[in-house]
Amino acid sequence: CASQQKEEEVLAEQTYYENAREAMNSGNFNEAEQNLDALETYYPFGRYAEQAQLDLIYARYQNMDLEGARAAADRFMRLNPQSEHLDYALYLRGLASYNIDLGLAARYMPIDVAARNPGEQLQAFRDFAQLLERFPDSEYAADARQRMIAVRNRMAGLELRAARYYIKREAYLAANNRARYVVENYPSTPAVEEALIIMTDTYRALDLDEAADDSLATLRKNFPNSNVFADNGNYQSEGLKRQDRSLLNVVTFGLIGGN
Amino acid sequence: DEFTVADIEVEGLQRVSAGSVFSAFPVNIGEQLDETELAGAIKELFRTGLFTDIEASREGGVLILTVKERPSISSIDIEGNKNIETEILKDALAGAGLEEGQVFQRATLERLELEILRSYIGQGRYNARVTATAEELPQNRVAVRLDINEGSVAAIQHLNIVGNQDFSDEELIELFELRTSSWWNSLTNKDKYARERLSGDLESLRSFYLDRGYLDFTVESSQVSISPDKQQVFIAIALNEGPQYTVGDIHLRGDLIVGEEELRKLISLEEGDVVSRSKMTAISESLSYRLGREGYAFASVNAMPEPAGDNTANITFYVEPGKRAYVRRINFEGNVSTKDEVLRQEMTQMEGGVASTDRIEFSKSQLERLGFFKTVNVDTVPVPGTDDLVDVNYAVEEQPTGSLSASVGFSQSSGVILGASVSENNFFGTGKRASFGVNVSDSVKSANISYMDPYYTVDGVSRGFSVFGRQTDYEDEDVSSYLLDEYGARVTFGYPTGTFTRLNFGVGLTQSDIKNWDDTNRLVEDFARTEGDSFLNYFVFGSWRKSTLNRGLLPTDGHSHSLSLDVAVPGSDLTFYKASYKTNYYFPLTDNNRWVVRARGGIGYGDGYGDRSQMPFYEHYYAGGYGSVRGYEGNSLGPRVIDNDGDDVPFGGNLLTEAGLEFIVPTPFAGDTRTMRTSFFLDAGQVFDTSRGGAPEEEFGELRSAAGISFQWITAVGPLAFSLAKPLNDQEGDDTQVFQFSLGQSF
Amino acid sequence: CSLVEDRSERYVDAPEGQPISVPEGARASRIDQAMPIRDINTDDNRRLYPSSIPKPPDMTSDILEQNYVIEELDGRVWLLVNEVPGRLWPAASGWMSESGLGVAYDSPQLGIQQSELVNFSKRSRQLVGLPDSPDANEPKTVVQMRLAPGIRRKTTEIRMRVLERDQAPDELVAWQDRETSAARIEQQKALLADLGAYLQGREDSKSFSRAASGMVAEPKVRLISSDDDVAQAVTVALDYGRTWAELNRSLEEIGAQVQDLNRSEGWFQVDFRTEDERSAGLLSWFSNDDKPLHTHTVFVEQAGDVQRVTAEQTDAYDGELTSADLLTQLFENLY
Amino acid sequence: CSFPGVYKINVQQGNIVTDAELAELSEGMPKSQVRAILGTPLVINPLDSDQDYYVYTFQRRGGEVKEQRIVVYYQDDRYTRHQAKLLEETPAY
Amino acid sequence: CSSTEIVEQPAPLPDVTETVEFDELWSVSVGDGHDDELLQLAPLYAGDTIYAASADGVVMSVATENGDVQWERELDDRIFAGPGADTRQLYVVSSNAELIALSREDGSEQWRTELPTEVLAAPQSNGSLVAVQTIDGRLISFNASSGEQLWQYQAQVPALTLRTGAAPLVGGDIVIGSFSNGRVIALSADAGQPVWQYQVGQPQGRTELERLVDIGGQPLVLDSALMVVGYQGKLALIETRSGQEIWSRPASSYYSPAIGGGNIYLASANGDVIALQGSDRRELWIQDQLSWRQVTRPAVSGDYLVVGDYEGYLHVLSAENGQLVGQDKFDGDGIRVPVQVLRDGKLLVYGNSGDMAVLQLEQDN
Repeated sequence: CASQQKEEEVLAEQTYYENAREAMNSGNFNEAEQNLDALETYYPFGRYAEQAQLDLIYARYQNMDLEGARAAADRFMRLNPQSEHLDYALYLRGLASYNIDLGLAARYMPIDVAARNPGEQLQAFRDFAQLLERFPDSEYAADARQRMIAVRNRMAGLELRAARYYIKREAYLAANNRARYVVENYPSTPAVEEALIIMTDTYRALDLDEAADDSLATLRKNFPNSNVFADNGNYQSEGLKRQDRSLLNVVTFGLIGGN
Repeated sequence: DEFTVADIEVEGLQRVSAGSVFSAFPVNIGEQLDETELAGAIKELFRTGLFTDIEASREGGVLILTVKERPSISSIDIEGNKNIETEILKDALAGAGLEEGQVFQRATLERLELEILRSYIGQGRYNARVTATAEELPQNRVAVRLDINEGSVAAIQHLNIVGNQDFSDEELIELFELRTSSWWNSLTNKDKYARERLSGDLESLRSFYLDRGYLDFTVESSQVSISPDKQQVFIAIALNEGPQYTVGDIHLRGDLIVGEEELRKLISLEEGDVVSRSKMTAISESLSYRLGREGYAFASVNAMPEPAGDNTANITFYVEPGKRAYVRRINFEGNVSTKDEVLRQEMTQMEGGVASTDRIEFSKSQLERLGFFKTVNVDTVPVPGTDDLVDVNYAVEEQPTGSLSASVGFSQSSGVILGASVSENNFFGTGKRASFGVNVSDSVKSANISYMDPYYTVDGVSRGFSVFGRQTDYEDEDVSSYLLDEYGARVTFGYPTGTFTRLNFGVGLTQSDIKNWDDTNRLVEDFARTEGDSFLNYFVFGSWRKSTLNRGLLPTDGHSHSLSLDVAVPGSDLTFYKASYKTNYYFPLTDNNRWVVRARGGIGYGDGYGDRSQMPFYEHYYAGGYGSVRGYEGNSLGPRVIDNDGDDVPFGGNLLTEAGLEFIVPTPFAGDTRTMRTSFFLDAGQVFDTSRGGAPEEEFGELRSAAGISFQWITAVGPLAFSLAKPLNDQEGDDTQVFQFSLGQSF
Repeated sequence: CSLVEDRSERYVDAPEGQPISVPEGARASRIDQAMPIRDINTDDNRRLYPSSIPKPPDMTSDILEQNYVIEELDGRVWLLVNEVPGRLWPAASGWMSESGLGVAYDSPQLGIQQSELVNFSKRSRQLVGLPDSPDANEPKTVVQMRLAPGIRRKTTEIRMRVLERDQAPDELVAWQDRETSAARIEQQKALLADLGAYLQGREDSKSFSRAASGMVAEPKVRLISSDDDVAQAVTVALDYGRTWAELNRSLEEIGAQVQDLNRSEGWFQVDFRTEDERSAGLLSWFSNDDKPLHTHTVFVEQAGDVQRVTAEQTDAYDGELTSADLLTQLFENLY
Repeated sequence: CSFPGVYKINVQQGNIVTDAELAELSEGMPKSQVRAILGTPLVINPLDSDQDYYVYTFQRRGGEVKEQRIVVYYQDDRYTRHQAKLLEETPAY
Repeated sequence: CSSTEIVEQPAPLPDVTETVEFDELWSVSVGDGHDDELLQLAPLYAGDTIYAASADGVVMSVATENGDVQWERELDDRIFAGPGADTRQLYVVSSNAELIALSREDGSEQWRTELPTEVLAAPQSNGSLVAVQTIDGRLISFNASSGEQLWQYQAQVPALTLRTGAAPLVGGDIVIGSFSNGRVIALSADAGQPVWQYQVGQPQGRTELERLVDIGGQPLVLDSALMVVGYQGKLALIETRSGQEIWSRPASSYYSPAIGGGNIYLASANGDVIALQGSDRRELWIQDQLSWRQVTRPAVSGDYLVVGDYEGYLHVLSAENGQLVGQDKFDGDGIRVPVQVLRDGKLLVYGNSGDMAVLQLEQDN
């Protein structure tokens, strides 16, 4: 019952590599993957080994097998700790995590992806951070960094959406904490402006005037021309407008307001 | 003897790069080096774990390091394992660093050999053999091979319990998973001795006695002996029952927060009852749950029985509320396509509010009732650095919520359906319900658009509208042969009136035209002649719904009632009303909800009012087919009428009665039972026409029933269902149908 | 690109603001970065990949087709090996001792090894091509070997010299480049061939010298590009003759057919066009084979201690390939 | 008509602090000890560490929000005084 | 492929050119013999009467001479161990761990007392003290006339042991127990305090199976010394007074050794029968044709040895060279109880199915 190794004649190392390169350039990534796998099994320490493992990451990624691409990247980094191209493997690993949860719908339909759980994009953030740490002047560093900014902004955006919900829910203390979380943890994201506004309004609603003034001062200092300031500079946010939750209002499509 | 290092040469490298060797070797050119420093440097290089041996030699000023690289693993294959899957073994090897491409360490291989052997012994395979070999390959690589001979498992020949007076051996052995050898037991491997199972059985023996008041129960010894040929195992369990204790008086100690009087109500043990450990733990849990409602999430209650003479014991419940806990943040995980707000709006527990276990648990079942998630798990995690703040994390696993009846659908009643209809309860993850469909089949041509926002206001006031157009050729529905065109629109509202109850209402209008009624049957012709064939009706409709079902799709617990009334108000061409009541009950038999009994019932009645004596025939109820009484063709039950070309055709009626009993069983070999359901059912139902004489009671005997088995599966395309039914009391003339299939409709 | 905007490219303009500053008197200790992002110098390679991911870097171009090649140019001959000097140094000294020459003096930093006296060992006399029987007043001869990094990265050039002195040199003789006779060149070729065979034999067990590894000099070939990332010139840190020869070979290899050249004035006229430009589209079925076109001129001039290579597009060609493309491909091939 | 109104849940926010606990505070007490007695404040002003807010709000069935506010003042981490406007009863749900 | 059947395959029945015959003098059937609980209810040879017991509760007394049943009694509980005896009473242990004392005259029950757990080895008594050894390492002594417990000694035994039990030795002032932890321990008869102990088998190896070191048979008493053998342990001679080892050699057997004609005969665990020179334990011969057939303790009768095996065959070996000289199928259910030698060299055999007989070896030349 020893498993018979299916005998297929083994080609030369170079031919496998050439076939793989050709297939990859012509976009046939399935064939590329097969050749690279063959190269791995028959010539694990040949001259093309390192290059084959690197190409495998790219081929699997283009084959939409993002999980496989991540695994191939990990394997490359484990087998070639000293390689000069480690930055490419790390970058691809980050990219795979960045896009793994992104369905086709989310790319082309008007869905507000930022309102959902970031999923594996947090792992992408960690991969890119490692890339920036170890290879600051790699040619992929700039793109990785830009994506990190996007992920961070998305996290801040999530906090803000939760704050807006709690305002609708009239749970102003919860809204205040969510807004404060943004200011305290994501101080350099665009969400900070609205967070400061929410903090000001919710402190005001809770009659904590000193805290409200501090938040307003910070807002004025960092976002002097925010459009919550009228031309003459004084603060006029429409505050925490209460959604009219009466049944009457809903039935009459808002014509007759309830309490 | 010291010497200055002019150059360092490394010999024998294969895979490892020179750079890593030079960086690990703490000596550089031009340094003075003596024996001890050299030895220290070599030890440093050894610690990289990359080399099996390192020799240093000197040629003038040049220090030469000849290294032998540790081989790397090129392949791992495992033979002969049946009871432990290769995957698990491979993970164990990988965990210990033995993986393709990794450096091969012989010591770890031997250690693993022992661990695998021990896990086999744990399964009772005493004469198992595990041998690991590492075969040298060129280029300093090694092929690892694991040969396993699992040997046979010792069968339990004899299980003897000594020292039990109050309960017989048979009664106690019934609790055991282990059984003595018999053909049935050896099939289920129950008679295979395994140490873990024995300790498990001893534990269930202990809790059996402790639940019956034997507080001093102890297991003296459990001796296992094996036959010389290692094929048979003998187990002797010596136990010492001790007296059976009954409850003396009950005390409550500690800070009770809500007062003794209310907590006493939760204590179900009375004086004289048997002291049962499981009861005591259940009470402690209900007490701490009650405190949890007040925000004491860290409350802990434990019961201490103390013997108090002549076999009675006083029980004291020590209550430690701990600090009142507050929720800092509520986080959601796994909702990659559903919006965060859709989950947050179901929460009754607020961030920054008192942490109430009640509300956290209720919010979890609210998420399950949405029907968007396969699993919902909640986890209350203390916030590091504080002793009274917790974070609540909900982890959800999304499942398809829409049903997309693809281009070719098939249903008994209306033949092949062409066209597509998309209905999605979680429209692009926004929580809103939307459906859009165009269906073309030989008997029904219809198009409809409907949209409903369940959370128009934050309290759950819903608002929605729907527009539909339908042309039905009842000829093909094998109902009397007339053509009915209907167009209409509706606006619906709804709002919660309690935690589980909801009130919906709305207005709408429908334009109905009956065509070629002249060659159908007498009843239709009389109706059309007296009432005309085109009606514009204005509807006001309302419904009250109460539901404590535990899941949106395929529930297993709870009940639901819905009472609805549709009235064509005066000013419509035909004034009539239709009222219906439907109910569903689920009784789980086991606590893992895999065996459930479901009872369902429904009644519908319609009549005319004002100057109309009866409701229009095209609004008649029909019964039979999937979704009503399985085993009979769709819409085939109830009164019939002879149409012009002589065959009698179902005509429906204005009184519908339906009932069903289902016994839901775990789906065999199914992995994920949350999206599949197998059940044995008994359906019964009938439609009557009160206006044509014959009071319903004496016709009651007419009720049709059928029994059978049905299988449902929630697929990405929508709920898919098959059913095999055997009609029980079908009269001749009924159109029975044993096999039925439906896509896109779950009921 | 597609008419519907691919929203996954929106990250490109995700703004990164400055961390907010607090008003005076307020305490900022609670404000820190939960997700810190490291700064990187983004001056030269500020490239983003919004739509398509970058192809993997190609390392195989370093692998020469054949290894251990003996090359000759302007009266100089050397053995080109596809390995870094650090790795060859121990192997080379291994050859010196095993071939009987022995190593009298060496300097890993300079990459020079000097043999013992050849006269007294029959084997080394044979190797060097001296007559078997030594006669009294023949000069004391030693063999010198020099390893230096090749032009292309990760390559080494090894040269040999047979020195005749009246008495045995007692220290490492400095290496000067002098004109050598044809016979001498043949002698050096023989030695290099022997060394090449020896090295090829020991290929799988890599041995390294730390000192020799330090010898990796500055890269000899550099691409100079303007600040908007357009190639302007390629500098080669070699003598004019050697640069001229290397350029000649590289132009052929990148498919720029040399039409005319003038070594003293330092220019090449080349026909450097893409495949389809050459085949002049469909019409090529009927026209005779395409006549060469002088599309670009390549200039070489001495600039300080470095040769500076520039290129110009002639107005007779307005195709796709600019002079910058020519220079970049030249650089890729050389280095 | 006596239609049942829209069922709205109660919304409770903030720390439940009683005057008994407030009575335990004494001048110069370190902040950590104050927080051990009153609990961790759920609302703070990130920019000013010399104040802790113990705010409690309760909205019954979507009605008007009743609020109880306690501001505790510190001077380099030592309790100095507090201002309190308490409600008679502070239910947890 | 990987084989899964057990490694130790019993050897096929060797064919023997018989030079010795068995002549059955009398036989009697004792209840249903042993059931499938792997018990060893060795009959008790007491001069002119033999007492035997069966697993289904039958106890009977039989005349050694002709096998006439003097009395027979049917207890209403199943018997796990016994019979042991002293001058006045017989002792058996029931499956529900009760020690029962019967009168030797008519087998009537004298008293009965509860034991903590199962007992496999026959109780032993010196007339005033009855000692019982349980399978979980306890040695308990009772007053022979009243059945009231005197003392109890608890030894630490491994979780997994062999399905065998060595009966204790009850002397005048010491009681010697041999336990499944491979130790022989002497206890003072009056208080049950340990006097000395000797380690026969040292548990080693990686799995519970390899670490089994039970002592299967009661030590052999030779005037002032004891000869004992353990499974995967040693064959040793130790002084009865002090427990000091006189000599020992590695051996592994489920049963006690047998001595005869200055030699020591041993049925080892793997089925080989070994003869050793008494003086220097030099190996005289090994009979290995019966490997893995679970060979019982050799009975020495004249210059022959008789052993039983798991298929119920009796084998006769020449004591001199170990050759198989006789063979007879005695009991289809197998023989587990060792063959006993009566005073005049006759053999007492008790098969698993309950047949008990006295046989005599006949030379058929």
